[in-house]
This record gives sequence, structure tokens and C-alpha cells, in this order.
Amino acid sequence: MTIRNNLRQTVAGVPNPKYDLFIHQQTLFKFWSFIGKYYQGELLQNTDLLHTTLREFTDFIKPRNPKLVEGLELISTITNSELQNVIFDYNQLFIGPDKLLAPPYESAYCSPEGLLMQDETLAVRSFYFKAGLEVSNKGQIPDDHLGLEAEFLAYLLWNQRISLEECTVGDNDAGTFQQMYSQFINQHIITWIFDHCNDVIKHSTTNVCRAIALIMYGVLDLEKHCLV
Amino acid sequence: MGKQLGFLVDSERCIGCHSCEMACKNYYQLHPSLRRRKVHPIQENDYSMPERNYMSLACNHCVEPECMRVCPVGAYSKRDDGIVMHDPSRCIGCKMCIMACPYQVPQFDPEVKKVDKCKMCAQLIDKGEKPACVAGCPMEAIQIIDITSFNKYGAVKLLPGFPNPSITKPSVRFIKPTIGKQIRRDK
Amino acid sequence: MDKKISFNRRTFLKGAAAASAGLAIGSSTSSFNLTGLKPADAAGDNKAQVFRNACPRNCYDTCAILSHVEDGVIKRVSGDPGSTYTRGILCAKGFSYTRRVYSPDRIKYPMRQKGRGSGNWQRISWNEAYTEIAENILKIKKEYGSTLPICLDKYSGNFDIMHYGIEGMMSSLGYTSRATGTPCWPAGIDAQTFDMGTIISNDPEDLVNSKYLILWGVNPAWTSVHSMYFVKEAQEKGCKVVVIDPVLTQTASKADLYLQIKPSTDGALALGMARYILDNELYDGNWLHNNAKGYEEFFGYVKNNITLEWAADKTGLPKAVIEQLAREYATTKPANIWIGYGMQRHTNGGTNVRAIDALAAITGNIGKSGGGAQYAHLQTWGFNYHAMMQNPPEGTEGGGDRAINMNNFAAEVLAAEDPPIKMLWLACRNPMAQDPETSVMRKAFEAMDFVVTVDQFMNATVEMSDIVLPTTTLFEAPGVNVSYWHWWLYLNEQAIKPMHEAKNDITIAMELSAKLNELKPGSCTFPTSGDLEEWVGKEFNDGIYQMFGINHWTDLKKGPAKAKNSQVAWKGGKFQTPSDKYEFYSEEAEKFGHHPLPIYVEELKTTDKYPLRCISPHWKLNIHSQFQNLDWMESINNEPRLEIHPSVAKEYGIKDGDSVKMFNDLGYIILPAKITGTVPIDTVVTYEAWYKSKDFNVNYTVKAIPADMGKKATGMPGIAFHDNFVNIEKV
Amino acid sequence: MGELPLVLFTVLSQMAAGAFITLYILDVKGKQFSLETGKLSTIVIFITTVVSILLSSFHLGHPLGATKMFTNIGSSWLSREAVLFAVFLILLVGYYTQWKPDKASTRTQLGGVTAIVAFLAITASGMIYVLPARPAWNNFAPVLFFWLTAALSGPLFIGTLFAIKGEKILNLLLPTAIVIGIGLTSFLIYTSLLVSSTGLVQATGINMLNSSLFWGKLLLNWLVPLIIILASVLWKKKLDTKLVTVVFLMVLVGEIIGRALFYGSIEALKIIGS
Repeated sequence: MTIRNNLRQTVAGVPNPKYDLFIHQQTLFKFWSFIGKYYQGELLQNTDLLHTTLREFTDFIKPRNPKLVEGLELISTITNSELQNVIFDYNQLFIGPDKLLAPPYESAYCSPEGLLMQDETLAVRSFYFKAGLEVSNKGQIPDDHLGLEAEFLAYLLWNQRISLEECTVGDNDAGTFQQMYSQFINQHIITWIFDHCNDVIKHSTTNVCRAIALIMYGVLDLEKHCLV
Repeated sequence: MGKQLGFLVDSERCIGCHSCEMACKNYYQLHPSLRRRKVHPIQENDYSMPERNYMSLACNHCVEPECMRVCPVGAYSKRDDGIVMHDPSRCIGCKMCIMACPYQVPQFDPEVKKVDKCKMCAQLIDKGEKPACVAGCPMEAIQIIDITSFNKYGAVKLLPGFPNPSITKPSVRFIKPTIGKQIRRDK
Repeated sequence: MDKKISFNRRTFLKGAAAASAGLAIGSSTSSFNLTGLKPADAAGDNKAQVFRNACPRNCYDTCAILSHVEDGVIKRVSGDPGSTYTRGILCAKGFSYTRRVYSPDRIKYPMRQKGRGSGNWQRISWNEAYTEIAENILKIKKEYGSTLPICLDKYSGNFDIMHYGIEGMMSSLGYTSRATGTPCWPAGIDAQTFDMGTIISNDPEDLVNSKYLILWGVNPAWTSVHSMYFVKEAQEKGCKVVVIDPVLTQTASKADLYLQIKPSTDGALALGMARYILDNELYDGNWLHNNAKGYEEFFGYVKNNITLEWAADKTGLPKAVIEQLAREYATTKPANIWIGYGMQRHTNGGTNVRAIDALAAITGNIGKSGGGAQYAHLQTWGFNYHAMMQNPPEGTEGGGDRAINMNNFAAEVLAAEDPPIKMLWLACRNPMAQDPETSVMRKAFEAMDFVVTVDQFMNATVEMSDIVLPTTTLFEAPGVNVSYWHWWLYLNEQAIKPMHEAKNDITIAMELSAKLNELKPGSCTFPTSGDLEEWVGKEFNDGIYQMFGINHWTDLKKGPAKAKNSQVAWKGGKFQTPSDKYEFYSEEAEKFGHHPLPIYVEELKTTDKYPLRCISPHWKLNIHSQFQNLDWMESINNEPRLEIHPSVAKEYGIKDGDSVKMFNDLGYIILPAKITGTVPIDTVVTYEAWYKSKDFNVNYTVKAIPADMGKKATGMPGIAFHDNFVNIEKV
Repeated sequence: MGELPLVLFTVLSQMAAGAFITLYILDVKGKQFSLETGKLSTIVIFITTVVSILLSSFHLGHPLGATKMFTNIGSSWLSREAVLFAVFLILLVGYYTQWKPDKASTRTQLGGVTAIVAFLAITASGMIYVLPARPAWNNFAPVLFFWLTAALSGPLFIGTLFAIKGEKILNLLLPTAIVIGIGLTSFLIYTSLLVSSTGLVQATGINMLNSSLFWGKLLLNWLVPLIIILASVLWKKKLDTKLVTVVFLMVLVGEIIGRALFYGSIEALKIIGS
């Protein structure tokens, strides 16, 4: 596919600022799509795919903070046996049937009672609604499940990209999606994601889940500073 | 002195079932560590015979609330009906009230880093309804009374284990548990 | 802003590589592929609704609940004022329901465990689960030519009528093995069945009409708080309340008179009282003449075999006290006895209940408002059991289901032969925590080829399963409930969608049936589809409509209904015994190997090796293994204690809070001591309960000794839970 | 140790207030020291107070709301304390500007007012803990002990400062000895009164005696400094820079230990159930 003019790396020999933004949101898009699929359990069926996707991370994520360094290094150490056991690790952390070691729900961390389907969940629900979306089985899967929140972010970035390709940065569409994206990160993701990642890092028994948690921590630590 | 609402706790009717406490938690969906009402067992040796007796206590909405006196930010206030209110928007979590209350009523909410306490469901009282704990007691052992006009025979100001009421003049009255006849094999 | 972003964003981006990576994800012309999310249809409905629910727990009170729902989420629950029994009030357990529905600990998805007890759990789809289960069923059928190797253990975790669909599912497979009987109360049921033909109790709201009330081995203050209200009301109206119990229970603390009887000697007290009533001619000759059979023989037995001195010696109660009790009981009218389930959990529990019934009969208290001998009733349970009644598949051979004694379950599962038991299906049940002889139970589970458990929380039983299926709470599926104590009928509406992937038992049955028929057509007769609410409707019949004075089951959506004019048991004096009379002398009893008369059967006594009796009654913050695991309960109490009498404690050098080991031949538990004068000198007390993440289980020490009765009415004798003899030591 | 912010706040703020009063008295008594040193002392006192207040804010759930604390001076001693320390800081700024040759008289006037405010601030701090719910505190003791902290650590603080600045060595032997004497006796009397009492008061006393902090305070706060002072008197030595610094630091640590004991051993009223 051809990159449209306004997304060329340089325009008339001059570095194009929009290009950076474009590339960057591609990186994030890839990241959030991955997290979404991972937390919705899709990638676990095919551990090879999981492994290759993880390895790709090292191609496009720069180890710019300790967590990222550690995470990216871990990826290279992942063994086959770990890939075989990742499912059990993953289940103990996010699925059950026992008490979850790292519940993937915002309200489990943010609601005073650590319960599901609390105010946080409904806040997320109305946020989705603003973007014209809702949870496929609403009322059954808590809206603030990380798999869904990540999918939502990926969705926003996707649409931002389209508007980026079609017109100039700062144009309203891209702007709104960008705004929604940062709002959602600020109002929801960073309110709990670091605690969550720490739980994973603490309890996970494979480098797979730990690495992903470390990278998520690292990426968001940087996002936190980027976003206004 | 005008109106002063308070709790009448009937320890003869109370069976220590904790429904009052749970009704409160259910109504406000409270953090597990916050117990606006607590059912306190009375020590066995406080009465002639070992028995299972309780006093169910929440905020005593004292006539002279220490919490209100010591609070540096004026988060506490007393309504005309004597209910001691606490305004979280003013509270800065200095824990002064926790230090000053003789009944451990104010609790520090680890989530919001402020103090939390029973407000006698003032919003329900204003609607003429019963507080959650009163409505939730299967034995009807808790009532709201106006202690200025209340004088029931047998009602007392304290039970064994309850701190000296002279300090804050708590607006709580108790019905003493009666100790029935026991035919025991250890006597 | 853009500039700032693009600048900052340089921070963790590898330009060139990223470019390729960024572009590697396909053309923007292809649209974003939503999975967990979808385009929102209408505006999210956030209107507040109130639904009617019915607590389905195994409890006297069976409360009418209102659930307050907003945005499809339960915000809180409250009591339904429509019921004059629960009076719009719940209990500590009922008020905690939101913690259960929205607990992050809930089992959310069907899961398979690689290695029973290994903790290696794998999430699977419902389809995978059904396939694996169906294949196992079919394999067993093929191998043994029958489905008898499949055993169902389901009981009281949920008494909603719809949940009998679980039995229905089993019936629709063919003939299977069934955990039969009931652990809690069979001895008493048989006793009253021999005496009166069945169990019927007065409306508990009628307690207020009593002038004299004996609470015999029952602790409503903990197990029936709503009845306790009526007890207190009666007391305030001048009724004398007497509690007879080895333990000074919460109820005893509220009584006018408490008698600390020696455990398991209740019959001796009753017969002693009968002797006094007889000697002083305080009995109701007319009533006996018109309504009773064999009272002469009974009187003869009492005259020749019973003395007050003997009764005093047996029960540990002074003669004078027994005389006074007998006089007061016989001369105050109406006088009421509430016979608890606790006192019949002994090897002589049944005959003891018969002896107490006899007291009520000779004083002519039976059939009277404010009188009677209350145990329980099943009069309001006349549903169609449509979900339960399923036919075996065409050409199923064999003589019907095989009964496995629920009260000796583990041993009988292991002993079962041709065919042996290979597969367990557990629902509404947690035998690894609640059944006696835990160690044997573990062996039984280990001996299985395949174990399926349907539950809401991880517990000892789920740990020992191959597949666990998440099931709904009362708020997540429709149903209908009645009580074995009060006379109300409650509809249970679905208030919210099932959380996560939880499914109702009937849905599970339907979908499993579909899978079975897909793999082997005709292998399961259970309907493969149907609307759950319609299924609720199918449980009703004219009998129910008449009894409750409703025209259609949907009337219950407006509020609960109470049975008409059935508030006083045996009013007409017509009993359901062979002789239509009250039978002091029961040939039926004889048929089942008991003495025809309510004679005294010797109680089990402590031994030198195990000098203490351990009584393990219900705890106020749980029902068996439910509720105590919720955080709100934990904040009140999260520590089981062993209650020890001060002088016993001194003898063993145990101080309050000391860690104590309670043991016998079966096993041991270690827990902190609570020194209290509420327990007798020859008995220790700890409450049966399942504490999440605590290795406490009193059943490690409880042997499955059968109680004397239960076979006739429930198919199996009960368990003598309270004939558990132990020793203790400080650790 | 949950109360650490309070421990440090109370000790440091009282030391600062005590130091100011000392500085003021020296100034009024016309003791010879340079304007520079006066200036510096004022700054140090100011900084110490500010630091102590910052430390105290760690005790708050919402430190940013601290300014609200001025709003209930009608009944709350904590509120009064906050106001008084705020005023103290403001006055200090003013006082600082008065260290000029021609400002001696205004300085003494302003200093007088400031000294009174400082004294009241310490008193308010003490009054906070006079609580019926804490019987062992519900008397004159908190105020007395807070005064003594100021009276002991304040002068030593200034003394050390002066010594370091190379001013003429102040003779702190007698005043220090006297304050230690009062402190030691009153503390021992207080403790024995508690122990010989009943209930929660007695329990508090027993907690104190069972705490190692009790002996730590006794030694560092009083006994060792006293010995050093007596020794210096015997050998007719003045408290030179080294010695005064040592004594000062010792006393400071002793005060901190003592305050930890104060918070750590108190028994509060509560509902007694089994």
C-alpha cells in the first residue's frame, strides 16, 4: 500500500512531524491490539503466534525505561516449556476458577469494595457509548475488562489513523480520536494498570505473562508522560 | 435543649445476628473494613450467669461530640435534631476525631483517605423513613428515640463495657438484657 | 499539541523499524474488526427496576427478597414487605448478596483441570465442556451397557424448585446412581411419620399464640431469626419460653428457663415428664380417647419402666426441675414444643423425637393453635416437578436408579459394584467440606474416572474435579421457592443477566442434552430448548393455585402468596397414619426395626480415650459452606474457634486463644480455643463451616454414624453428627 | 511507626519556638552577638518550623487541604495550633527584617509579640492532646512536657548555633541543669502517678515502663547531659562548641524518643467486649 503524501517521512527533504505521530500511533495500535487479543484469550490457542508477536515487540519498541528493558529482555529468554505452561499461568492470573491473582477488571482495583460491576464499570460503559460502542454481551462481561478496554483503545487509534491518512494532523477527526484516546488512558487505564501489572509481575510463573506485564507497565509509564 | 435523636438499643431483644451491621453495609455498599455499626459482645463475666448478650453500636450522636470539638476543619456539624453529620468534602483525614472519640466511631477509610462514620441515615429520617440498621433488625431491637423526651422504665445509659457517658453525653439508651433462670450441670 | 505529542513520542519509538511494523497491519481500507465490542444500538437503558427474588438456601426462613437494579447491576437488596413472616427484613447473610454476585472470586468460565487437585486449570468453551462430558457419558454407557456408573450428588445448596432439573437431566440419560437421603433431619421426619403419618407444623407466625413454649434442641436466634421475632413477641405477651439444649445457645440466652440437658438424653426427659403427668393425671383423656392409638400401651411402658429419679440421673437435671417443667407444660394451655434438628442428630434421635411428640399428644396440644409439636412441613411443595420428571431414553434396561446413601456417600461410592461408579456429577453440594469422613471422601474422588462440579466459588470439591461449570446465582435465572417451615410461596424473577459465562442448571441440562443427541441421537431425552420462565410456569398446578388462592403463577409477580387455612397442623384430628389416629403404638415403626412404642434407647457415651463430645452446630454467618467466604462476613469473623468450658480448659491447661488440637481416630483439626461457660463440662463446640483459604473442617473428625431413623420417609437414616467423640490437647 | 510525622513535627516545632524565645531574651538582655548571627538564627528557626510543618502534613490523608485547618479555632486546639504557627512564621519574617543597627527597639517590640505567639503555639500543641478519651493525657502533662521540650532543646539549639558562628560561648550550664532537673522530676512523678493509678491510666504507665524508649529518653534526654554538665562544672569548663553540639544532639534524640514513647504508650477509651 502506498503512503499518502502527508505521511511521507520527509516532505521536500524536510522531516515531517505528522510522520512521527503516524508511526507512533501505529506502534500503539499494534500494542493495544495485541493486549486486547491477549486478554480476550485469543492468542493463547496458538502459542507460536503468541511467541512471534512477542518477538516483534523487540523490533519496534525501544527499551526506554527499566521496565521495558526488563520486559524486552525476558522475551528473548522465553522457553518452549514456558509456552506450554503459559495457559495455566494465565488462568491463575486472569481466569480462575480460584481467587484471581491479578483480576483484569478496573473496578476490582478502583472500586472501594474491590467488587465487579461498580461505578467504574459503568463509567467505562458510558465512555464506550460516547464512541458509539458497547460490550457485545453487556451485563455479563464487565465493561472494564482489560481485554475490552484495550480493544477500545485500538479502535480509537485505528480511526485516528484513517483520518490521519486522509487529512492533516490536528484536523478535527484525528483530534477527537486522539483526545478520546488520551482521556480514556488518563481516566481509566492508568488508574489501575500499574497495580495490575505489579500483581502479574509478582504472581506470574512464566516469563511470558511477566514480560507482557513489564512491557505494558513500561509503555504506559511513557504514555503517561506524553499525554496531555 | 431542643430535639436530640438517638438510638435505643434493646439488648434483651438483640440476638447478635449482625443483620443491622449488614443492612448498613448493603445499603451503602461499604468497604469491607468500614463498620459504621458494630455488634459488640458483652463479656460473659459481666453478668451473674454466662450468657450471649450484645450491644449493637453505631455513632452515638453525642450531645457534646468530641469529634466535632476537636475537628480542625469543621467537617462535623450537629443538625437541629441532634444528628452528628460529617462532611467528607471538608475532611482532610487528620484523624483528630479518631483520637478523641471514646467509642472508636470515626474510622479512616483507606480508599478515600478520609474519615467515615454513621450519619443515622439522616436523608432517610428526613423522608420519615427508618435508618437502614433499624429497618434491617429482625428483632426490632433498635429504635430511633428523642432522648430529650424519652423516659422508658428500665432504660439505662450504659451497659458493662460501655465507656463512661459523662464525657460526651452519648445519645444512646439501652434496655438491659435480663438473665433467665439456668439449670446448669457445672454448678 | 500535535507537535508536543510527536516530539514526546519519539521517546520510545524506533523510527524505521516501526514504520514497517506500523504498516504491517494492513490497509486502512479494510475496516477495524471488533470482537468484544460492537456498535451500540439504542441508548443504554439505565432505568431503576426492582425485582422479586426468593432466597433458595437450605434455611427455615426462605426470605422474600427485593433486588434493586440500575444499569443492569444490582445496587442493593432489601426484604420484601409482602411477606408477613420475613416482614421486609433479611438476615446478615441475605444482606450480603451483592458480595456474592459481584465477587471477583466467582467461577467465571467452564474450566478443565489437568490432574485432579493439581490446580492446573484450563479455560474451555461451553461446547468443549459439553463435548468432553457427553463423550465420557457415552463411553461409560458403551463400556457398561448402562449409565449406573454415573452418580449424581446434589442436595441443598439451592432449593429452588427449578433446580430439580438436575435430577431431571440424570433421569433423561437412563438409570443412574443417586446420592439418596438427607443428612440433616431424617430421624425426626420418620419419628413424626410413625406418630402422625407425616410431618406438618403450625404456621410459625402462630408461635405468638403459645402460652408455654419449649424450644427443644433448636436455636432459631441463629438459624431462623424471623421466627425468633415471634418467639420474643409470645414471650412479651406472657408466654414462658423454655430452652432445652446441651449448649447455652443464643436462643437459650433469651429464655426464661434454660435446662442444660446431657446430650442425647432428651427422650429420658420427655418420658420422665410423661411419668409425672401420668401420676398426677394431668393428661387429656378425652383427646387420647378420640384421637390416639396405643396410649394405654405407652402409659403401661412409662409406669413400668420410667421413674423421675432415673430421668433425673440420665439427663443430669434435678428431679424437682423435671417435675416443675412437666407440671407447667401440662397445665398451661396452649403449650407448644419446637423440636430442633440438632437434637435428632444422635443414634437415638428418632425415638427421642417420638417421646417428645408423645408429650404433646398426651396433653392434647396437637392440632391446636399455639400448641403442637413443631418439626417441619412439606405441605406447600406440591409442584409438578416438571423439570425433574424426565423419562429414560428408548430401550433403557434395568430396574431404575441405584440409591447411594448420601450419609455414607464416600464409602458406598467406593463399594459400589457391577457396575462400579466411574463418574460423579456434583451440583448444589460441597461434600469435600460438608460430608463426614473427609479422608474417605478424598479416596472416593480419586477413584473416579471423571468428576464434574457445578458451582459458583472455588472450594474443596471443585479442587477435586476434572471439569467445573460456572452456575448462576438466584438473581440470574427465574425460579420459584417455598419453605419447609413457613407457608409462603415466592416467585424468583431474573433480575440481571448471568455474570461472565455462568449458566442455570436447566440451561446446562438442555445444552448437554443437545450435545449428547448430536453425538449419539436418542441418548438423552431432556428437552434441548425452552424458555426458563415458561418452565417456571410449568411447575404450577391447580392444587398450588387453590392452596395459595391465586389464579395464575404470574400473580406472584405482584407479591408473595401465603397458603390459605392450613396454619394449624392436624386441626381436624385426622392423622395420616394407617389407623388415621395418633399412633403411640406404631406397627410402621416396628416394620422398620424399631420398637413400636417411643421407648428410651440408650444414648452413646464418651469413652476414656475420647472423653469429650464434639457438637458442631450451624454458625450464624453461614449456611454450611456458603456465605462465610464473602469479605463482609470475614470482616465480622474469619476465625473458627473451639469453645471449651472453663473447668475443662483448666484441666487441660488451655488458656483463651491458645492453639488447640481436637482429634480422634479419624483425624484432627487445630484451632484457637475460646473459653466459655456457654458450653457444658463434657462437650466442646465448634461450628460447621467452610472458611475460604483456611484448612478448617470439623468433618475431618466426624464419623458417618447413622442416626436411628430416616429410612422410611427419606430412604436413608440421618447422620449422628453430634455423637462425635474426641480428645483435645494444647499445641 | 504511624505517628512519626507527629513526633518529628511536635519536637522540631517546639525546639524552634524555644529557640526563638531564647534568641529574644538574649537580644533583650543586650548580650553581645553580631546582627549576622541574629539574622542567621532567625532564618534557621524559620526553616526548622517550616520543615516541621511539612513533616506533619505526612500525617494527613489530604495534605493539600491543610489550609482548611484555620477554620475551627472556635473549639479545636489543632486549628488554633495551626493558626498560631502560621502567625509565628509571618512574625518571624518581619522580625528578620529588623536585624539592622537602627532597628533595635522595634526588634525588641516585635520580638516580644513573636515570643508570646511562640509560647502560645507550644501551649496549643499541648492542649490538643488533653482529651477525655485518653485519660493519661487528660491533664496538665502534655502542655508541661511540650514546654519542657522547648525550654531544654531551644537554648541548646541557639547555643550550638552561636558556638558554630564563633560567638562568645553562652553559659547554658545552669539553665540547662535547672530545666533537666524540672523535667526529670516532673516526668518521674507523672509516671509514678500513672502506675499507681487504675484502669487505662495505669495501663498507660505500665506500657511506658515496659518500653525500651522509656530508658532511652531517661538516658539521652536527661541523665547523660546532666552528667556532662556536672563534669564541666567540676572541671570549670565551659560548654565549648564540641560539647554543646554533643549535648544538643543528645537532647534532640532524647526528645524524639520521648515523644515516640508519648504516642506509643497511650491507652484510649474503648468498648470492652469479649
